[in-house]
Amino acid sequence: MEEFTDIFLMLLLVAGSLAVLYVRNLFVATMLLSAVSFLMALLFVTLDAVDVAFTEAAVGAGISTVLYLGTLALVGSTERPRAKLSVIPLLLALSIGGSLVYATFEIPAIGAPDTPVQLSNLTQRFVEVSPVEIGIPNMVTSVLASYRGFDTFGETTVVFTAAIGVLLILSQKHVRRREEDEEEQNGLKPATQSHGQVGSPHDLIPHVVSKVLIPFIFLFAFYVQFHGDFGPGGGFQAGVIMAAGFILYSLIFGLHITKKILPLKVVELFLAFGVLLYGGVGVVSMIKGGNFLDYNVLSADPVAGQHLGILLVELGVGITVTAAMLAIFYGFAGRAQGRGKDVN
Amino acid sequence: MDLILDIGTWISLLIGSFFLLVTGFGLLRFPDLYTRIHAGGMADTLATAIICFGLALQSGFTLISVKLLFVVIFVFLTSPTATYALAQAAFVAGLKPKLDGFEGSSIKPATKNDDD
Amino acid sequence: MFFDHFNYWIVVILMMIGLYTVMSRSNLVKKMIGLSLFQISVFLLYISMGKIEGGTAPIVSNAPDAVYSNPLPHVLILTAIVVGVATTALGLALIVRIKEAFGSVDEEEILSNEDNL
Amino acid sequence: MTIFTITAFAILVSVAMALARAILGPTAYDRILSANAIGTKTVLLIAVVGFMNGRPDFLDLALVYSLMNFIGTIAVLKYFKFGTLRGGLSDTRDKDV
Repeated sequence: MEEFTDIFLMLLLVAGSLAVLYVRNLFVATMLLSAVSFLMALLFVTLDAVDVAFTEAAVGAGISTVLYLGTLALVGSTERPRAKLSVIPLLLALSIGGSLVYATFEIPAIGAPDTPVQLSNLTQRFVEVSPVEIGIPNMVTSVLASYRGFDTFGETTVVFTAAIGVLLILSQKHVRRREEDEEEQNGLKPATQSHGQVGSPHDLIPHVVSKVLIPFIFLFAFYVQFHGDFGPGGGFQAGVIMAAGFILYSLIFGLHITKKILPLKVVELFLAFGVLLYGGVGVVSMIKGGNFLDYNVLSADPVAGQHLGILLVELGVGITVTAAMLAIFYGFAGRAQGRGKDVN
Repeated sequence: MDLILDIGTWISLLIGSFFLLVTGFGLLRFPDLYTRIHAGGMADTLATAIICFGLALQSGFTLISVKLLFVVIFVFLTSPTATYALAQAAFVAGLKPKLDGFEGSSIKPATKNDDD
Repeated sequence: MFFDHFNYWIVVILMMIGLYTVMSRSNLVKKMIGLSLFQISVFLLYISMGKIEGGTAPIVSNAPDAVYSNPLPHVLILTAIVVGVATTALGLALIVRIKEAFGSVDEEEILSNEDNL
Repeated sequence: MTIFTITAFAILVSVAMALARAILGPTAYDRILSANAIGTKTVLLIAVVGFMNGRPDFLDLALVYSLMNFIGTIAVLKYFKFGTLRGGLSDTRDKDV
């Protein structure tokens, strides 16, 4: 039955991806991409990767959809139809795919217990020793934050850098092109289109429901953050969920009000603070006589030290990811021109 | 006792599956958006509640049941809200419902005056 | 067995779709969507490798003889997903700037506009 | 063949139907609706698969799914109504400023 579920889901995945390729409307492609992402996360669940499914659901289906929509709001959603048929890319893709399929026959079968991946010494260490050595049940968290702490530090820095980059690119002043001004003067393109049906009383239901839900979303984010040692979860997921709560608030009540609660300056501060917290744990462990990010020395008992280190490091990751996602969202949403009197 | 719980799970999961299939079928076969919303918004929520009840029978009074309850509450709040907002957005944008025998009838989508 | 490598074939097909989208579509946003598909296929490849027959999620359970899937690919992909969305955001931000500077997000249109200048 | 298998099968079939509607769907609203429906069914499938594999303690995932589904749908609707993600869902200037 499990194989059947997998195969069914994968066929749906291929169908969805083909649809993404063929639709001309970019908005539709975004919707289908979000559906594909949901299916992908389901597949991760059936392949035992619950932590990954957690992340994919939060990132792929939530944040990434919002980002694409923010972009489409700025660049328009119609794709220009193409006149000429693209034969060379098709042939190239097919030949690469063909050679890769040929290569798959050399790979050990899925799920075989004697593949190099499963027999490696690292795997045995992670699976058998880590629950004793680190003392937390979730192996993914212990590998992420402790064994591969240095790598995760790098990843956190990448997220930090990307957020800074987006802010730099999108906070530049919008230099209007000459044609745009001319169009506006000729009355071809009015600056603000009045759309009329903005702010109807019917929007009350989403308002009220979101108001009820948002505190629970934040609570859930904290649960994911601090329960990550024992079940699926951790800093990356919690950060994305936290940011999603703020994004929902912003979608319902407006960016200007969200910026009053959490100004961009504060977001930038948090962005740096998370990375600093992560790095700070490493520096403290060096001062205490260990290696960089060696949590054993943080406390008298190595296992307690590992616990403390992982907690702080995950917190740093969570803060950085929250701030990065919010900074990116502020960047995209704040640049929109929009239509109607809604834009404040 | 276990047998009764198992039978309860069987019955509720079967009913839930039936409603899910009805949902899928409705999404595929109904003529226009407003009817499809009924399939996607209402039957789904009901099926979620029934299936989660059936699963909770299996797990008993544990954290799992509490989480199932949260899932049901969450879906119960969000799914109808989302479909409601969807229907409203579609109506405001001027998508007319398909009315049998009333082609070009006097029913018009909401205008500015109706809303204010 | 026929289904032994099924996951890998799906990975290859998804990768081909993503690659073809990136190469053949001239709209820059569509190219980013293609890159996302490509990314997803890589995620699936890694996670498939970590799967073990009859295994369970790598979180210690009460069952004494539980077999756990390999946690290492999960860690790699978990971070890759978040980094992936951050870099996608960077790419989309660049597209927004391109639209503002050139008035189009179509590769060919931008090239022809440049020729006219 | 347990009851969980039957339910999972039913969910998969209805996901396939919803995906078909997402691909066919004449208006964009149909596609939003089917993406939303796929999300709800995914929540259920996660719960059922958890029980099927005998480790039902991963229901946090299902919660994340329903949450993200909601946010995605609201974002899409907002994009459709206003063409931007900037302002509020309705005009909140007078009340809150």
